[in-house]
Amino acid sequence: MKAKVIKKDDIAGFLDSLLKEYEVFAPVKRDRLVVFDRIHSGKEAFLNYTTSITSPKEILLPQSETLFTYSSTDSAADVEVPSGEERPRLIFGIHPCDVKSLIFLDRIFNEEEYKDAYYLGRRHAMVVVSMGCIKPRATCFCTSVGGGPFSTEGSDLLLIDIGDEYIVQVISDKGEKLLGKAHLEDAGEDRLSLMKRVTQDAEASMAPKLNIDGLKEKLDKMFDDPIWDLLAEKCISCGVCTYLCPTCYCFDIVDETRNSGGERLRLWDSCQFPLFTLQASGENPRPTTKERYRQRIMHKFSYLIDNCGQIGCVGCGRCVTECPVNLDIRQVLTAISNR
Amino acid sequence: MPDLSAKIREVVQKMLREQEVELVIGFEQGSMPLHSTPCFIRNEEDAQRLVWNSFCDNNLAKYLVKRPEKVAIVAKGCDTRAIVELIKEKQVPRDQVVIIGIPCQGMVDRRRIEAELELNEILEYEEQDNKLTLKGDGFTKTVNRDEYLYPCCQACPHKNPTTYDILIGDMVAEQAPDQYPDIAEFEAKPPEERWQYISGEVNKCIRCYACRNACPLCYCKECFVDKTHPQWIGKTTDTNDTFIFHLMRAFHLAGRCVECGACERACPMEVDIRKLNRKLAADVKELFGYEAGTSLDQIAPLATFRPDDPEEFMLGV
Amino acid sequence: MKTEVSGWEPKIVAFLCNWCSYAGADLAGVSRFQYPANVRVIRVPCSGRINPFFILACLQHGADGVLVSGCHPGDCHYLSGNYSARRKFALLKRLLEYAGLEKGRVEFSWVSASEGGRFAEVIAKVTEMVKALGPARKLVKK
Amino acid sequence: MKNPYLPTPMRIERVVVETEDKNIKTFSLSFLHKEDEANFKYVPGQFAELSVLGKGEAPFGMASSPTQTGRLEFTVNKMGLVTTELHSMEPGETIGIRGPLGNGYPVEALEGKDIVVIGGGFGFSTLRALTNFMLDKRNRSRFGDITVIYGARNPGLLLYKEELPEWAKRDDLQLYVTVDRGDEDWKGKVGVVPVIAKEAAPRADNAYALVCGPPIMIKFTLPVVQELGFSPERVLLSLEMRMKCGLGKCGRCNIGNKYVCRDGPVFTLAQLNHLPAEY
Repeated sequence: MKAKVIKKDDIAGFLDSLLKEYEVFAPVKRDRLVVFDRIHSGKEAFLNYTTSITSPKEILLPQSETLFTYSSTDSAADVEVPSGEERPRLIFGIHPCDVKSLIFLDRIFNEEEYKDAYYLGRRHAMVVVSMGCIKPRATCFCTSVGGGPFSTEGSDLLLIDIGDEYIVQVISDKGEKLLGKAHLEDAGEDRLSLMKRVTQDAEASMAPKLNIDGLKEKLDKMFDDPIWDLLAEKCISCGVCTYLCPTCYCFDIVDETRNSGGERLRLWDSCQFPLFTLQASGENPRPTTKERYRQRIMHKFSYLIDNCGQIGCVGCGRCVTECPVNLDIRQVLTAISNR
Repeated sequence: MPDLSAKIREVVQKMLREQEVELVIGFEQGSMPLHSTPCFIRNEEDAQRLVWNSFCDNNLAKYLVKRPEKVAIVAKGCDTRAIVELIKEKQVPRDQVVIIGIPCQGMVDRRRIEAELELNEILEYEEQDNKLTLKGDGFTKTVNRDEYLYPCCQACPHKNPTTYDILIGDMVAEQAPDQYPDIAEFEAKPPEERWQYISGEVNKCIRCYACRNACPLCYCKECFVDKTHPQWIGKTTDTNDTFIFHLMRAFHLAGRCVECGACERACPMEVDIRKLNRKLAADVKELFGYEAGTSLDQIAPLATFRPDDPEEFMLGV
Repeated sequence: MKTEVSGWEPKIVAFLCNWCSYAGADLAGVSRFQYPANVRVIRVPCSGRINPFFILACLQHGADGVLVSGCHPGDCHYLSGNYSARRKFALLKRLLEYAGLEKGRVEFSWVSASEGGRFAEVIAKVTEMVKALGPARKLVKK
Repeated sequence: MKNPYLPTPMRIERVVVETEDKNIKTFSLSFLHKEDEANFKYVPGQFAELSVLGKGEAPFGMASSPTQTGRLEFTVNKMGLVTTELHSMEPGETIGIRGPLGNGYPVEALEGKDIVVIGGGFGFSTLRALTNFMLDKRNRSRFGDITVIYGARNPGLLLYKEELPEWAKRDDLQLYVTVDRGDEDWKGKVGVVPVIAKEAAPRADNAYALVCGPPIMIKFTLPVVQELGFSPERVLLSLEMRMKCGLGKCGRCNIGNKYVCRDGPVFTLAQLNHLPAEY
């Protein structure tokens, strides 16, 4: 694998050159929080972060998006689908767990039987420049769910912080092309051995792996297990875990009218909201936190394996750190495995 | 802060042993440093899990609504205030709940500590008296807990339980009644600046409704935001819709908000939610002389009136 | 911040209680009192019927101002509807203005069935205030 | 690939008020554009999302048989936002449609078999579509004996009142119409569907039973059909659940790892026995 090197001081300039060709999304600081947003200048990018509060899924799957607009609510009228993005998108400084979530979403929205034009409009030609995690948080568990702090899967370039410089690992042709005009120096032996030390230290600092072997087989026998009553007891049915989760993709479709016309929107939704499954008759097949929390875990760790061969968790730890009642998915998975 | 964990366990064990209640809601050690988490205790042995420390910040009254069984609850000042309101609103029968009141010395704002430490992650902590010792990879830091209390705790005039059946720990000195200086200060700014500030805050909102769901007084079966028929506000993160969501969320809590700060702590986006709640609390106190959750007898301010209520706001022609 | 748009006339929604203010409006008409034609009247059974969302929905969907008017204290057809409403309105008005909504966008008044002249004056005053503020910009859904 | 979220316009041609309480109406629709009709190929048991711009969408099974060309029929119970709006609409107005969605009844597997249709209340609409499909003169010979058991809570709630007498006259269809509670004018059977099904006792060898109705009816009918000798593989149920996309993506209508909208709504009892008992 080719490896180049770039000075930290040169990153802003590198981003500025990318901005000429791409719509660039990068971590930025808003008050105390780091979120992903579109940047218009290389200086906006804030790379010295651990985990962004919201996940970069919103770049591919906005919290609300217009499916189509209409100038009149008469259904005979023509509806208009918003035109796609003009410039290809580039995500910069995304951590490997979040990159894994992009691959996850691809298997949902870009599969043989269902190709989502809205999603693909944003995803196709997208370039991913990721950044290895030299300081994984204690709540990170990517290695327990098939990822790793320096995983290259899904990236075109991977940056690794070695102090004043980043090693730039070239993963794909797209990545190679991206570096084309940047004329970066080769990393060289010394830097590579420094990188090796940095990555080994980071990997060693990861919290012990969760013992969740055979989780799916367990779950498949546990739908009626009384443990669900206890696991979900403190859940308050808010949407924090699902909205911050990089793989939660469930959505709602609603209409909004303005003047004589309006639009049909696709919005994030959450399986933790009672309204998610409430029927017009008043009947709700998932009436309490027990059924809703069970659905979340089952969907992520069993149903998704059956339906698209992957689990719905990348181990980013957002739901762990942000749950208002400290309902920790790591503890839940462990409790299930110990059942 | 005195460690009352042992005393709480003792009381709870006795209650369960004597079958006084079926369930006790309290706090146990959380899964991360600087976290405690709600726990549900149904038998004597499990009572060992109960703890009391500077991180018991959830308002447990949230879990009392529509419970079938008789419950005991570990309650700080603000939890008891919420319980009082829930009792008055007939959500919790008084004889179905045993309140284990605990005088509170304020809870610690872990986000503020974490923000100050930047990337130095706290991996372990110890609490002794008023000192918190924080340990991480290559650092140890000791801070005074009282300097890191949540904003709502700093202003809290009701640290002691406003009602209780059992009291654990010694009553603490209450500070002077809240004069809402932050609200007065904000109000002194030009309207446009206030508008811009609140617009900026609501723009952070992702409509996850954690503020609503963490609130002990938000128990409506169907929330106004979920209504489709009529649909009062749009469901996107459009600034105006979100602005109205926050205005009306606060308004629905007028005279009911016990200022526990659960909404703000639950918010992952750190929206300044209490800016609105506290305005209403200040107005309710000024106009109607009511402070939520402080009395079981006083009628809720929006459930009553006086013929001579202030009406200086009415259009004079 | 005043924005006087040439030829612009404000749209004002007036929620009038059936028993007093609506009758007052009627009397103003019968008595041929002149008042600005900017008001769209919505008759409600009582000022106590007003859900704050009615007011916010008006502002969101094109009203430049909102007036709520009911019976004078003590005169409520339902005895205490306006008393309860008064507490709600006091808090709501303060909250909206605190959040930065201009004073004068949302107003409350008492007008009895016999106060046709007063009704005309209230409408004139509200219209004048909203005109001075210019078209609504805040909370308006685009 | 066609954008699956775009509704196709249809004109309301006829509205029939089905029930005395006027809460259920059947809408007869025609495509505004001929090419859309050609693209809308469906089998009985499939459903579509009806769309009212400004209000939203709601899923309904096609109540008409695909053998009837030029018209799609939907029986709509007035319940929520979209259905209330639909109920206020009149012939000549336009609505949108997305579909066909779901799997539908396994028509080919049913060929050569005796068919027992058991429906209750509002759930009868797609069974009516299937029955008309089988009764079509081009299809009738492909199926064995047909028994239809249909019940409603009272006579006023029976659907398809124009059609039932036509069916009753036929000699190639055994029809049992029943109500839970009759009135002065009701001359037919009185009794809940499972009881009538037991009385009718259709033969189970070489037969399929198709069941759709309210949960309480299903609960008591399943033991009856199994007692009559229908194996779980030969009992078909059509399920309902809150849906949005109809494409297996929005995530709300699953039972276990199956989506009612995409993998269903028709499941065999054998399939359901392998799925969790709750959603």
